[in-house]
Amino acid sequence: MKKFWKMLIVACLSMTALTACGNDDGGSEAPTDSTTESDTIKIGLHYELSGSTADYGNAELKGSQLAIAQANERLGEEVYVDVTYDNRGDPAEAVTLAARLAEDGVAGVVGPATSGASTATYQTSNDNQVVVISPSATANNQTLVDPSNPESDVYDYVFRVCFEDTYQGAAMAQFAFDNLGASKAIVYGDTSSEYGKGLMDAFSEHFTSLGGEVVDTMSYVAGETEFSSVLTNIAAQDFDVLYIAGYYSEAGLIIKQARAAGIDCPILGPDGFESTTLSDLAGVENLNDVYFTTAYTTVGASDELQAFIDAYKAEYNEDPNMFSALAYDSTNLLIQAIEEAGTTDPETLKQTLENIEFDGITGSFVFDETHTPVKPVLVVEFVDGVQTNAISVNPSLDE
Amino acid sequence: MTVFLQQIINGLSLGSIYALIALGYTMVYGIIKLINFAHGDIYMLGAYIGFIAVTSLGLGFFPALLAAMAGCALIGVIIERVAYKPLRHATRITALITAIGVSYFLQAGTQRVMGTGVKTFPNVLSNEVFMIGGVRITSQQIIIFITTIVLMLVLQFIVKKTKIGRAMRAVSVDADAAKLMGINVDATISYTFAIGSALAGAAGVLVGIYYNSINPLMGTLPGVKAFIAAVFGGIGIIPGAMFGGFFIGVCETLIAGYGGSLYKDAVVYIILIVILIIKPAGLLGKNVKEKV
Amino acid sequence: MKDRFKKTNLCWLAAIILSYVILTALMQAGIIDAVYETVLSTIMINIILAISLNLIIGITGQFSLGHAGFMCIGAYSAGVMMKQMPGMGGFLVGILIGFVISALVALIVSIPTLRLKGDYLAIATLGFGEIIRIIVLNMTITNGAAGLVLQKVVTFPFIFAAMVLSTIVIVNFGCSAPGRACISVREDEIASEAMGINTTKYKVMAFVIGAMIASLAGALYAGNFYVIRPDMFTFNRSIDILVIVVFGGMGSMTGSYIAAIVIGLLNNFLQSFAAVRMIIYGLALVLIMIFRPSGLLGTKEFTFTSLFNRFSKRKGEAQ
Amino acid sequence: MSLLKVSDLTKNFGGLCAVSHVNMEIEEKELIGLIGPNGAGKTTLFNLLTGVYEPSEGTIELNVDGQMKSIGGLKPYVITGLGLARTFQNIRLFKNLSVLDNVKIGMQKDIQYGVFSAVLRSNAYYREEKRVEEKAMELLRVVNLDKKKDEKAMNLPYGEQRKLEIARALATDPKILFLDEPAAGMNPQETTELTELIHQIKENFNLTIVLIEHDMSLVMSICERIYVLDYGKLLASGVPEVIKNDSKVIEAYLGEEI
Repeated sequence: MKKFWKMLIVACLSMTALTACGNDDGGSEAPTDSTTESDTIKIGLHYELSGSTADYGNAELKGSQLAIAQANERLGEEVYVDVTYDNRGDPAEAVTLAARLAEDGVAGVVGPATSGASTATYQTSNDNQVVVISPSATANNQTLVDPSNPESDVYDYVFRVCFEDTYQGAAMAQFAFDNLGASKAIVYGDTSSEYGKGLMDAFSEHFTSLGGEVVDTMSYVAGETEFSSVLTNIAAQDFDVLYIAGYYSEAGLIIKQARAAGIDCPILGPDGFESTTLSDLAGVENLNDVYFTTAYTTVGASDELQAFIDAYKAEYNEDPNMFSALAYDSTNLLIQAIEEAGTTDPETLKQTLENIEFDGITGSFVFDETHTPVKPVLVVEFVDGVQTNAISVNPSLDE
Repeated sequence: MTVFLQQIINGLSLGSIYALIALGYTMVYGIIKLINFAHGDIYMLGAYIGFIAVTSLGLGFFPALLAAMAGCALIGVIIERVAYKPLRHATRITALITAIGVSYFLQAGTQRVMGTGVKTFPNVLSNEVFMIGGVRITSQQIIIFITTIVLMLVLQFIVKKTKIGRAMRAVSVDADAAKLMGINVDATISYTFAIGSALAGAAGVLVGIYYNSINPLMGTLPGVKAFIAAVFGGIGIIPGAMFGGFFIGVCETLIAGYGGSLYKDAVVYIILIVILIIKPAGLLGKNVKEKV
Repeated sequence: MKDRFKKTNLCWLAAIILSYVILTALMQAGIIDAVYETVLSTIMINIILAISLNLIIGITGQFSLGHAGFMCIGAYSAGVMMKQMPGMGGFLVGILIGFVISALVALIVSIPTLRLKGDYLAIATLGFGEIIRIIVLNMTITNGAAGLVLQKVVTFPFIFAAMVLSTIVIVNFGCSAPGRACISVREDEIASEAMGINTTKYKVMAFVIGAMIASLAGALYAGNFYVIRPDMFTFNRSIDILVIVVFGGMGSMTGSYIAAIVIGLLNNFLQSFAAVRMIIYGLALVLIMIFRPSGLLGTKEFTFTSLFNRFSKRKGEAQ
Repeated sequence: MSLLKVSDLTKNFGGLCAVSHVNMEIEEKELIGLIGPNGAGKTTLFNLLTGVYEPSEGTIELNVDGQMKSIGGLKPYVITGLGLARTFQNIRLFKNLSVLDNVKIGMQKDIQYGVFSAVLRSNAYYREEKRVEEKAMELLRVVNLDKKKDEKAMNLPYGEQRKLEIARALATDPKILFLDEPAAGMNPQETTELTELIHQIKENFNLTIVLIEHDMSLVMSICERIYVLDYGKLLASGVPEVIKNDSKVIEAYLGEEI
């Protein structure tokens, strides 16, 4: 008898799974079940909500949801509805979800956060004529059909709001060489991510081309916490600056452990440093003589940026980071395009985006022909853990 | 030479963490032959309990350490009772899948409750730096090392000298026979989980203090490494797990320190495979041949 | 030979054709939409992975946790070749290269490690799988962590054919003399050796065949999902495959089919609860294992023979 | 020339000497008994002869096509291939497989098709499978298990499991068959049947049989020659009548009636 019940439970479990097939409208139109009238506009939020990159995905989800909520508030009614999916950071799942979002009839998709999952969705979304805005897909030539071939076509419906890796990596090399007078650098980067790797290459290449020398290149893997062994080794070498190519969660620890290992030269980094967690991890006393490239800064923050930070804190009781800010901008960009176009027709939407002038918290920009924003790079300095001093840098990339 | 010594010091601190997790692994494996994949996540929970104890309750180092150990012991026992006990007579792969399920559950649950991001563990221990002949040693490293050694000695004492330890050894050799001898097998297994999980919890707090960064997925890789350490030293053998933990820790830092940081995991696996092939029961283990 | 056209074989052939026709028709009619088409591809690739792992774990009894490594080899062989010569040609050459490399690697891996037993073997193969991934991560031709961005070249009929062929290979192998030898290794290695069976040889054989089929699945993955990256082939992937095998029942190929379908649909269904789905998935795994410890089908296999037997028995009772 | 020659065979486990300087010589078509108290080293000796253990000292030689070939330390499957087959004291059947499959696995080495034929189901596959099935059924008829061919081995009663093990060993086409306590756990009637079976297979298959047994009536009634082991050493050997009256043997068994 007992066995029968067990069988029944298992059967029920499988049945729920099977009935899911017939459930076409699956997907959590989370915030609203009241408005499904025709005048609502669906915005797909496609992020890494679980798995090892969930941190980035969740931060972006919060940024996007905030943008949608603010837009609805501004309009006084629930015009925009989010359709949220989780791809676990798995490209295969991302492909399925891209198809699903197209099926759901979204006006556009924001996300995913990581380059890998993003790339996987582009073809499907493009084929289905769904506009995709990638908040943080920074890889070089990411928006092209074949990233390894700079000559290949750009995906018509794919846009991004972040820098390309080459751009900010080169900017930091320029800054190190010109402003800091450095001639010897050590590069320490996260080789498990495209982001880290792209930055490492870009920095090294540009630094060398300026006449500097990259003394040594070291790498780590995201998720590690023990860096002191490598840093001990680095400390024993002769160099002027240390460039850390990676995100705040490791960079914070690296800075702390580097200072503990007696490395007191300037430490440089990319926009992945933009998070209050960085100073928590590194300790404010260690965040001196640290510089990073970014598109926006809290130094003399614009009113919009300050408003965003306040609203984000009020909503989620935590500080926003680079990811949430980029996602906030991406979502607002999509909303602005829809409003300027006055329609959700993909062709019109796409043309609107190509010619849009967008004033975001992460910088004001227009798109170049590869659908990548043209933004100035700022180099921001930390003094006792506080952002001070922003300098605009323009790398001379033409060789 | 100083660089080398410095790397050894770094390695021993990392190794202490592995050793503490490996102790729990080795005990649980020794007694019910289950690769408890969720063990790394219990270590993660220990870090979070310590985090809450320090930030919300304002406790100091030792109370937080004890709170994490107690909390993890409780969680370990609950997991054992709910998820593993019904499977005691199922195949080992089935039990392994269950352990993986528990692991997913703990990770995703923590992500949901505590957020997916990195949390910074507050500084509850002063961190003085001692320079000994050009080698930097911090007071935190010393505390981690000493805590690990003390906990191992306590564990060794429990297993070798107490009644419950005797019961554990008996159950690990033959659970059915132990039952016939009047040993409460279920209780003994629960004790084992409690002790093993408490050690993992302690490791969690120590990591939180040492690296001051914790996140919901921090347990996976150290969990695997700790299992390797346990296998390396000879599964079920307490000094073996300890030794394995230190060895793997030192190896990793040396490899990373001398330019092989990308290959350090690969080298750890290669060492493991070589050891298993030369000495299938681990470094300190005795080879038992199947009776024909 | 007449045996080849036995009733059961014809039944299977009919079942294969029928399911192909039905699936294609459903796709044409739009009942299986674009979403379920990709879900279907995922399920079919998972089936190939699961049955190939089942050959190693279920039939031969060797606990391997390194399957993702072989999948990785296949995916990258196909990916790299597709970069060299875009299109189907490069893909097919890639599959063949994947076969060769994965077979060689499996041979190198298996000869020392297959002396180990049970959990020790599991941890050693896990190590090898990770080593393969780390090597791929640090190679230039594979483009490191960034991975390769590829064109989609495979379509439903191709994956379906690959799935059917892999299944036939594994089932035929399992029902043959070498297959029986593998099963005897699982059942009792010592007795098997006493029966004159070179156990190492058969373990290696199963391992190599399993690895080659896994590499095929990897190639299909590369040809279907646009992107391959080393972090897609961590040991978590091996565990995902293992879950399907155990859930379906070790040694049961039909079980692997059912489990891959159920888990694929479950996963898709759980999308509606994006935020908590891994929690639910973890719980589901625990519950399923507690209530059905030997998997959905145990070691049983659905066969037409048993169906006929049951049918004729019932007929006999009726008379 | 004898069929199997064992000289000075010794096996140490750490400090323990399980088999010590044993000499044996077995002729073709003999039926040999190997007896001794528990722990005397009988099974260890079997394990040495069949390759499960490697000898510490001494040699084992087998007559292969008129040549004496040393087989000590060879892998078990190689030794089986040379014509030595065995059963196990604690039955080691392939429990989850059918009775028929158990026997088929014994015929592995004599199957004439490879993996490719298996996967492609070539004509050789069908031909060989048919032959194997027929031969396996024949062997099952010998041990009277042909009616239970589709049953799982683990579901057979104890006595039949022992018989199946014998059939499986016969399937390897052996010259010498080692039976490790074939009558253990059998009732008197089953033992009688077994005695007949042993005689029958010895004649029909042209076998040399060596058996370990505690049932003295069985040993004394069918064995032509007996070796007695005690503490790893060979205590005595000879025809049953001699052994029965050997004082050392009686002492070893301490008053046990023979």
